[in-house]
Parts: sequence; structure tokens; C-alpha cells
Amino acid sequence: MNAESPVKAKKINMLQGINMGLAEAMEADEKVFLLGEDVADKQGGGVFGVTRGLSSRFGESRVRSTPIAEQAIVGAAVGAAIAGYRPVAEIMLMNFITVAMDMVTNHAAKLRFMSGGQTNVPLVIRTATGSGFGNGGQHSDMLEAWFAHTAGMKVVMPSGPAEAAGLIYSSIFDDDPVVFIETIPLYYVNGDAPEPGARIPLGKARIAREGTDVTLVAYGRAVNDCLMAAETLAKEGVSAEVIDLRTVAPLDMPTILNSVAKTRRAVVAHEAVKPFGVGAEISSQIHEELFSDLKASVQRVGSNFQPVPFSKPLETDFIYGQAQLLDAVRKTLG
Amino acid sequence: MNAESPVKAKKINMLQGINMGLAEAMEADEKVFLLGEDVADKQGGGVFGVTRGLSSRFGESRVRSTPIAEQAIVGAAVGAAIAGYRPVAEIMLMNFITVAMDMVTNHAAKLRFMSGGQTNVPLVIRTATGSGFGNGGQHSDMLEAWFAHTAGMKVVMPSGPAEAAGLIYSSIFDDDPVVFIETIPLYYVNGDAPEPGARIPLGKARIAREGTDVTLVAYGRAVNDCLMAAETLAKEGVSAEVIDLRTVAPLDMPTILNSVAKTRRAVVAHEAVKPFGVGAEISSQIHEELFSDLKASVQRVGSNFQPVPFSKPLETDFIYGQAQLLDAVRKTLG
Amino acid sequence: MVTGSNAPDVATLMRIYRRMSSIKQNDERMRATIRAGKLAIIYYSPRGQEVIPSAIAEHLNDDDYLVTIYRGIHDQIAKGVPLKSLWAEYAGKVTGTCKGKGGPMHITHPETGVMVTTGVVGSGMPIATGLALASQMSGDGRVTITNFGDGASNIGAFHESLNLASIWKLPVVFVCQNNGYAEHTHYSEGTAVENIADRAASYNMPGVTVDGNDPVAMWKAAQEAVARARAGEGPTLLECKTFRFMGHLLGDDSHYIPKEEMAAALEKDPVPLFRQKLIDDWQVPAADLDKLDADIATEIDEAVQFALDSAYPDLVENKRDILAEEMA
Amino acid sequence: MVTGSNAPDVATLMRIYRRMSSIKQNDERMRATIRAGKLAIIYYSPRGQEVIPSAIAEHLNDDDYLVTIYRGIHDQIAKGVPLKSLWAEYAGKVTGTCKGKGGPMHITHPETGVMVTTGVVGSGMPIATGLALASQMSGDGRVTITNFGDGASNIGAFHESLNLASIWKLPVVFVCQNNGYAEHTHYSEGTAVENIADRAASYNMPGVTVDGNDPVAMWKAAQEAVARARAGEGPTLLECKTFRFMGHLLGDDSHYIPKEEMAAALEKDPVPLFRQKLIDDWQVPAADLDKLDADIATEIDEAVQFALDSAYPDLVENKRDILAEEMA
Ligand SMILES: Cc1ncc(C[n+]2csc(CCOP(=O)(O)OP(=O)(O)O)c2C)c(N)n1
Ligand SMILES: Cc1ncc(C[n+]2csc(CCOP(=O)(O)OP(=O)(O)O)c2C)c(N)n1
Ligand SMILES: [Mg+2]
Ligand SMILES: [Mg+2]
Repeated sequence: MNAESPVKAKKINMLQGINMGLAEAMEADEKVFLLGEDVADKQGGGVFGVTRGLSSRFGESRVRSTPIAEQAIVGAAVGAAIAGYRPVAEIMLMNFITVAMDMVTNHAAKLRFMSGGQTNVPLVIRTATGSGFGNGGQHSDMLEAWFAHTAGMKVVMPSGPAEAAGLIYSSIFDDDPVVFIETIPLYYVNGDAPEPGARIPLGKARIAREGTDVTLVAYGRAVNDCLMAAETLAKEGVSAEVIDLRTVAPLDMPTILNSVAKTRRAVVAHEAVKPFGVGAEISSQIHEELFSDLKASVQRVGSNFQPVPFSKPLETDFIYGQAQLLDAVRKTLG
Repeated sequence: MNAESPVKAKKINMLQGINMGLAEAMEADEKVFLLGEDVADKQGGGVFGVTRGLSSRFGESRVRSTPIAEQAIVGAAVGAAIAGYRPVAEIMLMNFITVAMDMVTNHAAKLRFMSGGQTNVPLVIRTATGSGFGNGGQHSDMLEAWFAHTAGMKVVMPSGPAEAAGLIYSSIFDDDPVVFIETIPLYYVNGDAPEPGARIPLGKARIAREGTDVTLVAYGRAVNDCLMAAETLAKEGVSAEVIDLRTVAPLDMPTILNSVAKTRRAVVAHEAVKPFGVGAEISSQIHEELFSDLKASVQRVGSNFQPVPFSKPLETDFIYGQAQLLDAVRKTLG
Repeated sequence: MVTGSNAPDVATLMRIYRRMSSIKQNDERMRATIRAGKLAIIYYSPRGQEVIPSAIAEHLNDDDYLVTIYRGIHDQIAKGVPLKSLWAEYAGKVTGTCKGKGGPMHITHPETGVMVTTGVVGSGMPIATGLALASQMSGDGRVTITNFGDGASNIGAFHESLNLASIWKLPVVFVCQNNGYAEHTHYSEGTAVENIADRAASYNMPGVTVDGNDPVAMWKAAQEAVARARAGEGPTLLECKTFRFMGHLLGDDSHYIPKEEMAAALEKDPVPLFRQKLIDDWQVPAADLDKLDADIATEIDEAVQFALDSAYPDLVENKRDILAEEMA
Repeated sequence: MVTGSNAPDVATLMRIYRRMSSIKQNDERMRATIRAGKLAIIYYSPRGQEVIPSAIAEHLNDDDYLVTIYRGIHDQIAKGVPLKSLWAEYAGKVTGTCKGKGGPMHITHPETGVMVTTGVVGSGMPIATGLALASQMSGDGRVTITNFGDGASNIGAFHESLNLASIWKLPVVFVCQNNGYAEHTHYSEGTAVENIADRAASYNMPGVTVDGNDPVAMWKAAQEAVARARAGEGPTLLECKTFRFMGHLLGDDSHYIPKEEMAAALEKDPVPLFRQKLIDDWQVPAADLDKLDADIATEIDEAVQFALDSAYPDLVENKRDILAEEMA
């Protein structure tokens, strides 16, 4: 395969995809600025390098390295947002947002409502997480359900580089506060680069693969896992449709329900622990809307209900795998 | 009605119930101590008076008023717990736990696991919340789903004074960290006093009313609302069974499933906003386990998906009411 | 009204007094209205703390930003929020500052720069750094004032905000209204330092303790802090010593405050004292002050009536302003 | 070993050196083992910071509590955690301190008082106040040491903890290992104060800045702080100036550190310097030190082998220790 081939898209990884989206947004509107620990080039452009090059290009006033002070980081973003800016705050790892939940839940999410619509909070909180790298219990959690349960927040979770580029751009120009969750393992997976300027609207899911027998609903890294499971199932004669939610909140229920109305079977998969996770909401809504159409109850796949373990075999056992996905599908096939 | 009548139980409210349970626990084990803002009698025994009288009785070393510093409050409780104490930390209102989520999620919930079982964290975080008092957006949220989604935590929510007394006692002597959620409106509702020494185990739901046609699953104030709805339904010839969960995490699924296997219809109700709430988990599990037995999909009732509004008519509209409960039941009746 | 002189003239003092009188009378009316059962709210009285925002306001423009707290009605009045809109918000009416959706603890009124009123202790400060950052980046010359209590100085958000503001030299003034109590806890039982202003040393910023009940001292201290911020020289921690006459919230009997302490404080009630000072030291005719007070009373009458007469918001408001797009 | 004299004797210094050498050699072996592909972990090297815990340990008993951070292996070794258990935990083996479930960032070893190792910046301090509170309430005479970095002094938990510890006079020593950088951010770009110890003024507690690479100075400063805590006189903020030789984590090329700064720091590598000092000033025979170093090397050999030879935990461990009761 020739990378220069005119018909093949250039390959990039998700780090590059997000970097592209950020750069395009900063180019488009000088009210967009970034802040977070080590985000400027002097400090290396972020611990994963997502913001690399941006302070050199746009200046350190718009790419601001901060002290280790997540309440101040998110708070400063909230304040700048209500004053007309579009801040993008990086919280290095998702578990660290726990020290700033007041700023998110009580302020970012509510200031529009509590002010009667006078102050909106168009900020993005970018954060990375995900198990599989031996980071242990305090660096790997998936907390998207918390934010999805918070009225006033949007939650976006890209499944690949082009998705990430288009979604971060839309998140920045969305007038509501967005938590943008980046799965660390996906950072290093290559995919097609987006067309320059390609945008992906928030709140709209994508059919990642068409199928007729069962619907797999996923987001983030689970999309790829579901696509892999769909391949296996295809060999067994089962045609699986895979939905990439892109936006976890608000949910694109019409797309989900259309698909399940057709397939009459559904599995929801995510990396977050299963109990009280996002899958529960989706499963409940599918049952509520399509109860008599369903051939089987909706199945949920998620990680074990436990802290993320360090030891490699335990960590591997912690997260759901292909076996669990296929089992869940088979349960719906009855 | 004569309060001194030997057959009638004495009436107390939930403030008194919790106070009783705390006092009994402190009496039983000197490792039990309380900390939180204004909890000592010098400061009035807590903003609602839950801890009133306890510092006078047990001393200010065991009933400790703190600075306004929720991270330090919960952190101190975590540290004392791993050193062998059984701290009960009061977080005045549930929304304020947002500044201390790191202590809860990354530490209290995980230290047992991450230490390979060497340090357990037998603490209780007592906190009050609930809409209906014109407290507005930042003082009324129900965040139990966050904690239920966190492996390693238990979540308890009493529905009345005797329940509260028995459950706080068990929470204190439980070896796992417990979030104990007190609904402010219930503070002032009278109910039977518990037998002295009555204990209520965690993780076991209670059938609050027996019935045969539909199961209403609830906790906290929703239990009373469901009992009221059950009365109305009874007049219409519908026999509703009402389950008081008592413990939201871990869920007592056997009790729920037994009931629904019998009634074949279920409604889950809570004051928290509906999307991504506790109801979704319960609904999903019922569907997963009893799909072919169900006569209709499980219905969920919760508050509007919005910040809690201040204005009285809006606040009244925000929280689910009898109409929504009855509608949901009727949907299951088809 | 930005001023640069280093002593207030009588016109300045009269404006300060006008704000103080407004705040005091408004507070009295609020308590009376609640006690009369016409308003069912939880009320955090600012009585005793009138001087602080009244003096600071002299150095602020309408578009300077203000962040305040549940006990913030004095700050809002001094910043110029119309009494009608305030009362209507307190009453949960659609004509309120926030259409009744925020309520007393969440007054927002961007026209007068009131950007956030928060009910979470300490949480205004991080947001204030962001407002100040916006001003620094845009060069709009605005200053941000963020008010908080003595108790709030013990929470993490205080620390993070002052450090960030100092590192970035943000145009913000941290105004600690030290009224000696946090709910029912005496200052010394929660706070391990003699003066809150001493904590400025942790952030390489000026820390100033001022008698927050002395209008002239307050005027001077605020002038310096605001000028410093406006000149791009960075933040100041301004600790204003004051007292809370009515306890934490209405209904609080202040049982935890020694009687002598309360009596001594009430004796130094800054509003009548300053009124007398204007008469004695500045030769302001008592009649002028009577007139001014009476005008304020009328304004408050109108505000109360306006609030009581206004409609509640339509229930559709429960679907609006949650996200930019109206909820289904 | 609790001591009360006011200058360390040679036996004390030898014990300090032994710990330092253990930490240094252990670190070198750890990096070599990772680079050899035998251990796949994220590693936060403590190289350069050996003196601090090695000197503090002289004043601690086994049952004194320690709370530390991801960069904490030097603290753990100095406190006495057996190298075998440490290595096995780093390798995720069932013989590790935490059965492999916690990993490098979460070492717990109650037998040596290591109660919490945390990966969340600043979060050890609130927990340390609780350990100290337990000691105060029970009168067990223990002291709690809580380690954190310079960067951590900017987060809210620091502020809340020092204030609480001071108010309650808790037996805790806040040990700031100031290595000049927080990840890739230079001290001065995140921290608005010249010395972290100056921040003690905000809490009415002693703040002491000490050369954290000087074993004698460290020994003295730690002695005072620990004695103060043990005597019930309350907490101390002890800032130990040091440097981090290997960057934030293994693989970090320290591009953000000026070459001269790094070179100057390496030249003052405290371990060889102190070794030489023992020979020059204390007449310790080089052969004794060689022997000591070699013994340590052997101990480390055994620990590495033990870790590599040990089994991984059984998968059932994923159901244990979540709640007290095993999960279904
Ligand atoms: C994070 C948080 N914790 C606790 C509370 C409850 N609370 C409300 S006001 C208050 C006291 C604040 O005291 P201070 O900062 O001195 O301000 P004052 O009320 O005296 O003006 C407390 C503890 C809160 N609102 N937020
Ligand atoms: C709350 C939180 N924010 C961010 C991080 C990411 N992080 C890990 S270490 C570190 C730097 C800490 O610097 P310092 O406190 O000086 O300690 P050092 O690593 O130099 O020993 C950061 C930002 C974290 N672990 N926790
Ligand atoms: Mg106060
Ligand atoms: Mg450092």
C-alpha cells in the first residue's frame, strides 16, 4: 500500500486527529484557547503530546500550562467561557476530574439554567483514560456515566482519529459544556485522516457497519471491539449492525431505535464497569420503546465491577473481551 | 391517639432516628466518631440538628466540628478508618461532596482493593439533600448513581425514622465505605420509633407493601410516594407491591426479581433525574432476567432532566408526582 | 465610577452611604416580608456588612465583573443590580434577574457585571480567575471582584485560585468579608491563621487587612487593589473585617455567639455610625439624608410590589436553558 | 529508631548511607530491568532524592505511619518495606505487598507503617491527617509522615490538610520533596512563592526549608519536626530541596530542563558525595562501604529473582477485596 496513493487516505493516529481539530478550531476563532498541565511546547505539548506544536503556533497566551490545580483549571475555563471565550481545558487523566467535580456539576453544567439563559458555558474538558497500560486503580477509570447523569453536560467519546478531529472541533464550537473523553489505547491506533475541514455534529450516532440480525451499540474503543466481533459473527452467518454513538449525552436514540426496530436484538458495550453504566440507560430505553418488537432482552457488556487492577493478567481479565461480546450476542440470538 | 399507649409505638422523625442510631453506635464502640461542619453542640449539633446532644454526651474529641474543607473531612475519615476507627463524616449537603470526590472514588472505594485487602475503609459519609425547599440548583441534587457506579462503595438511603436508625447503625459497623443519603423532606416526617437495638442489615430490601399486580421499586422518599400511589391503585382494583430498597448499592436483586416474577410488571421510581439514574440499572436487570415473564416493559419514574429550579411552580414541576407514578403503572397494565 | 484621588470627597461618601442605606433598608424589608409570610425563602442577611461592597463599588465600572456568594445581596445591590429584578428573583418570578430559575443564591445580571452567585463555599474564586483571564487576554481593562467569607478561606479552591491568579498576574481582587463566623463556627476554630490576609504570603501577592466597617478605610484599600489589578500588576487579597448581625440565615438565633460580642458589634452598626459621621464631620444636612433614605424606601416599596405582582415563570422554562437547544 | 541527641553519630550516618545506597542501587536495577524488557511498568525514579527519607527514617519507629506518592519507592525502602515484596508488587505478582493488585503506584505495607501510596497529586495529605488523628485520639504515640512534591503544594488538598492539621495539632509532618519540577513544569511557572515552607505561615505552623540532599541537615530538621509531632505540639511543613535526576518518568528525556541545571545537579549527586564524606570526615574505611554496597546488591539480586520467579495472582483476586465480602 502506497501512502501517497491518491485514492488512499493518509493514515494518522488519534493524537494527531485531536491535534488537527484543535488547531483548526484555534485557527477559526481566536476565542478558542487551551489550558492544562504541561500543555505548552516548553513542557512538551501535553503528557501524551496532544497539544504539541500549538503553543509554538498560537502563542503561550492561547496554550497555557497551569499549576497542578484542577479546580482552578476547570474554574478558569468556566469563567472565561461565560466571558465569551471557548476554553479547552485538559485534565490529564479522567480520575483527576474527581477533584474538580464541583466546577463541572455545580457550575459548568448549571450556570446557563440558573442564570435563566444569560450565561452559557461553551467549554470543553478534554481528558484521557482507559485500562490496559498498567496504570492501576487511580488512572484508568471511565466516568462518563457521571457526566451523562448531569443535566446540562454533553459527553463525547471518539472511536478513532478522523472521528476525534471532527468531534473535537464541533465540541469546541458547541455552546454547551462538553466532556471529551479520549481512550489512551486508541491514541496509538492508525486510521484514515479526515478530509480537511470535515466536521461531525454532536448528538448524532454513526452506523459503523450495517447489519440485519443484531445491533451492537458502542462508543470509544468498544466500537472497534464490536466491529471485530461483527467480523467473527459474519463468518457464522450473523449480520451485526454496529453503531458508534460518538456522543454519549445526549444520546441519539432515534438512530439506536431505528436499528433495533430492524434487527430486533441489541447488545450495548462499553469499557466502563457495567453496573449503573451508560449501557443501563440505553438498554432501558430500548426496552421501553421496543418491548414487543424485541426477540430477546438487550444485553450489556462492560468491565468487571471492581477497581482497575495492576497485575497484567488481572487487568486483562478486568476489561470485557471478544468472548463476552460474542456471548452477549449469542444470548440475544437465543 | 395516646402517645403513652402501650401498643402504639412512639413517634419520632428521621432526624431523631439517625441521632438514635449514631448514639447507639457511639455507645457500642469507642472507635466510632463523628466529624463535619458544625456537628458539635457548641455549633448547634449540625445544621439540621442530626448530631445534637452527641458532643455533650461523648465529648468533642468524638464529635468534631471541622473547618469548611470537605477534602480534609473525607480524607481525615479515610485515614482514621484505615487506622482502625469507624468515622462518620457529615457532608452538609450532597452537592458539596463534589469537592471531595477524589477522596471517595479514588481512595475510600479503592484502598481495600489496591492494598490487596490490607486496609479496609469502614467509614460512613452522611449527607443530606432533596428538592422541595427552594434551595435551588446547587443544594438539591441526588447523586447516588455516581456512588453506585463506583466499585467498592455502598449506598444506603433510608425511607423513614426507624429505617434510618437501623441502617445508620449497620452502616457504621459495616467494613466497607458507605454513603448514607438523607432526604431533607423526610427529616420532618414522623413515623414509628424503632425498638431499641433494632438493626437493619445492609443489602437487603424490604417489602413495604405486598401486592400481586405490579411491583413498585423505590428508595428514600419515593417509597412513601409509591405507598401513596399503591393506595390509589388499590381503590382501582390494582394490587401493587412496594419494595423499599434501603440499600441502592449493592442492589438486592433477588428480592426485586422474586417480586416481579410474581407480578410480571414493574415500575422503578426515584427522586434523582431519570436518565442514567439508578432506575436504569434496575430496569435493565429486570429485563435481562425476566424478559419473557414480563407483561410490559419496566417503566422508570424520576425527576426532569434539568438542574433543580428555584421558582416554586418550577420546582414542583421538576420532581415526579403521583400522576407520573400512576401513569407509569398504567403503562405496565397496558 | 473609576477614581484616582487618594481621599474620598463628600460626593463619594454620599454615594457610599446611599448604597449602604439601600442595603440596610432592603435587608430590613426582606426580613419583614419573609416574616410576614409573603416570601418563603432561605435568607442570608448581609446586615452589618454594608460598607464593604458600597465602598468597593466606587472604584468599579458597570462592566467590571463581580462574583459573589449566597450572602451576596449587598454585593449585588452595590454593583447596581436593579432592586426590582432582585426582588422578583427572590420571589421566583419570571421578571427576576434569572426568570426565577436561579433564586436568591444564584443571582446573575451581566448588565451590571454580576456574572456568578454561588452557593458552594469557595467555588466563586476559581471562576473569578477565568473572568479575569478573559479580561487579560482580551485587554478589555475590566477588573473582577470575587467575594467570599472567612470560612471559605479554608477550602482548597481558595488556595488554587490565589496561586493561579498570582502566577498569571490576573486582574482580580479577592475580597474576604471576614465576619468572624462560618455558619456557627467561630473564626478561630476553623482557621489556623490570625488574619486571612496573611495567607497572601503564600502567593506572593499583597495581602491587606482593613476595617471593613470603615467606609474611608475600605474606599482606600479597595482603590489600591482595584488600581493594581487594572494596571496589570496582578491580584490582591483584601480582607475586610466585619460582622454579621443576623446570624447565618434568617431564623438563626446566634446562640453560638457570645452575647457581649454581639452587643459590641451592634453598637458599632456601621450604617447609623456613618450617617452620623456625615452629619458631624462632613456637614451633610440630616434632612438630605432623610430624603435619601426615604427615596430608597420608596424604591424598595416599588420593588417589593413589582415582585409580588409579577407572574411565575411558565412551566416551559423547565425545558429551557438546560442546553442551548430547548429540551423535547 | 527514635533518637533524641542533636547531632548524628557515625552509626546513624552509616544507617542513613545504607538506606541511600539501597535506594540508589535499587533504582539502577529497576531501570535496567525495565530497559531489559523484564518488567513492563511506568516508573517514577527517585534518583537524586535518596537523602530525604533515609534521614527521616532515623527518627521513626516501624509503626509510625507513612503516606507517599507514585514517586515513593525511596520512601518505602527507607521505611523498611522488604525489597522482595516491593519488587514482586512492581512485577504484579501475588507475593507483592498488595498481591499485585495495587502496583507500583499503590504500595501498602502496614507492617512497616506504609499505609497509602497514591497516584493522585496532593491526595495523600488529607488521608495523613486522618492517620494522625487516629494516633492523637488513641494516644498511640505514632507520628505520620506524608510526602509530596513541590507541584502538589499548589493543589487544594494541601491547603485543607495543613489547616486542619494545625487547628487540631495533629502529629503529622508534611514533607515536601521539592525537586524543582512538576512533570515538565518548572517550579517557578506553577508556584507563586519562593519557598514552599513559607506557606506554613498560612497555617500557624513551623515551616522549615532544608537542603534535602544534605544528610546531616535533613537528619536535624526531621528530628525537630518528628519530635514536635510526637510531643503533641502539632504539625510541621518541612520543605526538602532536592533534584530529580531521571525526569518525571522513565523515558522522559528531560528536554525541558536546562542542560546546565541538570549537569550541576548531577555533579552534586548526594549518594557518592555522602559516601566520600563518610570516608573523608568520618574515617569510615572504603572497604566497609564496599561491603555494605555489595550486600545491598545481593539483596536486590534476590529480590529481583524472587519477583520474576513468583506467580501472578489467580484471577479470583479480581473478585476479592472489592467489598469485605467476596463478589459473586
Ligand atoms: C463546599 C461547601 N461546604 C459547605 C457549605 C455549607 N455552608 C454554607 S455557608 C457556610 C459558611 C461559610 O462561612 P463564610 O465563608 O465565613 O461566609 P459567611 O456565611 O460568614 O458570609 C457553609 C459551611 C457550602 N455551601 N459549600
Ligand atoms: C490531581 C492530579 N493532577 C495531575 C496529576 C498528574 N501528575 C502526576 S505527577 C505530576 C507532577 C507532580 O509534581 P510534584 O508534586 O512536584 O512531584 P514530583 O513528581 O516532582 O515528585 C502530575 C501533574 C495527578 N497525578 N493528579
Ligand atoms: Mg463568615
Ligand atoms: Mg516536583
